[in-house]
Amino acid sequence: MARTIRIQAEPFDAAAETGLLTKGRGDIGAVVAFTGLCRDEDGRLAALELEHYPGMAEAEIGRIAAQAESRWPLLGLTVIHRFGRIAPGEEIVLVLAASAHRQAAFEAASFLMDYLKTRAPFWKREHLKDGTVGAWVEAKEADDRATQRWG
Amino acid sequence: MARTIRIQAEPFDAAAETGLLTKGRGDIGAVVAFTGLCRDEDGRLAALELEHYPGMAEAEIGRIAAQAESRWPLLGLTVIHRFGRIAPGEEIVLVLAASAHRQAAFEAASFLMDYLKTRAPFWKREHLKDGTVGAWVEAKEADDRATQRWG
Amino acid sequence: MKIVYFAWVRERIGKAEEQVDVPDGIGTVADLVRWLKSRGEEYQYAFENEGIVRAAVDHTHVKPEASIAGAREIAFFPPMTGG
Amino acid sequence: MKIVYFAWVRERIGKAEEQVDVPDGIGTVADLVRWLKSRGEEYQYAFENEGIVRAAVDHTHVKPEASIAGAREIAFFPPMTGG
Repeated sequence: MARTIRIQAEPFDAAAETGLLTKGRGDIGAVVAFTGLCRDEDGRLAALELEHYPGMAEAEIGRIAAQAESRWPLLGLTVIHRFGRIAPGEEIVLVLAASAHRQAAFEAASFLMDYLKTRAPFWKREHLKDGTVGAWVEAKEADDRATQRWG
Repeated sequence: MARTIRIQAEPFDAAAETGLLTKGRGDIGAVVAFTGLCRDEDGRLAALELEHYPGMAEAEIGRIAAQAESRWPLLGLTVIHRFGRIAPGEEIVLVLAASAHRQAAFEAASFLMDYLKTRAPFWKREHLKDGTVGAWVEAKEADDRATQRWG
Repeated sequence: MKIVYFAWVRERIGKAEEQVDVPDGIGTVADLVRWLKSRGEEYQYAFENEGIVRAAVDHTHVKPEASIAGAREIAFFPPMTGG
Repeated sequence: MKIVYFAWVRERIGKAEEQVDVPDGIGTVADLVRWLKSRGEEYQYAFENEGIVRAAVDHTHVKPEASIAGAREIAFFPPMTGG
């Protein structure tokens, strides 16, 4: 199975990544692409700063991806997570899940996002429009609950 | 809310459609893109032929989209469904759902696909590699069950 | 009244659409199906299992007991397989 | 043994990483946290609510009772907010 995991500062190209998964294949019937974007929080935010743990980020996302592959009949999986300073409207994370049928692709992508939120070693800090450095974003209980539903 | 519904013979450009939804916005945190592709059914298939009911297809997808908008806090919604002859590996359908948070985007896209499968007036017929015209694709009970879970 | 047919319903009946003058007393979709079946073998074949064929009145899905009064266009087709 | 810190744990301790010689008897992550807290106020501040700070041993999430024997790199950080 085609599996791509990348941690990078640069923007990504979702269409090109999708093409890499599907090109020349006749067995893929469904691709779910999740893109996470930086919100401006009602105009308050100048940027998000994403810190990560190099080495562990790749390893942990690899373990999450392996779990997804063991739970669903996937034909391709791509996870790209950016770090560094990201402005509102810019993309933070891309998850692609390809399968013969839609249900597996939807569930795997949703599973991956829940686990990325709560298990991947990334931390977000707000930079505000007024020039000050805001707070570290707090982990949400809702994300923990979302992760727990996968058992 | 930005809502686009198109029924067309031509291929679509998922990246361009996503850009139309998200460009210049700071309130969208999540975009789920579902792409449905034509499978070759283990090499058996030369193409799928998609027949549709012009007029009703647009109307019915509009009703499905309105339901999704009333159930989830969406910030953008795009449905493009192709008709005509579609070769294996080619795209058949695109659903984009944009929201502030991922759960709404995932659920709305999944809901839309279940309803498109069982309510949108499209019919698929197989054209086989040996040159013969195969059977009309039969509706799957699994798709009806998937639709019923939305209540 | 215009009637349109799709997919294998269209193929069995042998036409994509037709204008019909529906006799008095045909009030519902189910009545219309019964009347169409009286018109020939091709209709009997298309509607041989009435539970399978779906109907729409003026671009909206309806049940067999739906009224056809005032309808401009009635459609018959197999279960949908879009998406 | 190398210890690395991230996000506000890093800020409170005032460094991103350090090499430490852990005394005998420090067998688990919880032992290590207790020992680090004995080294100064900045550590007490970082670990003031021990239940919140997460740990990883050699790039794998672990619980406080996990052994640190043979570990090359131990990390402490707040709950993750990726994705």
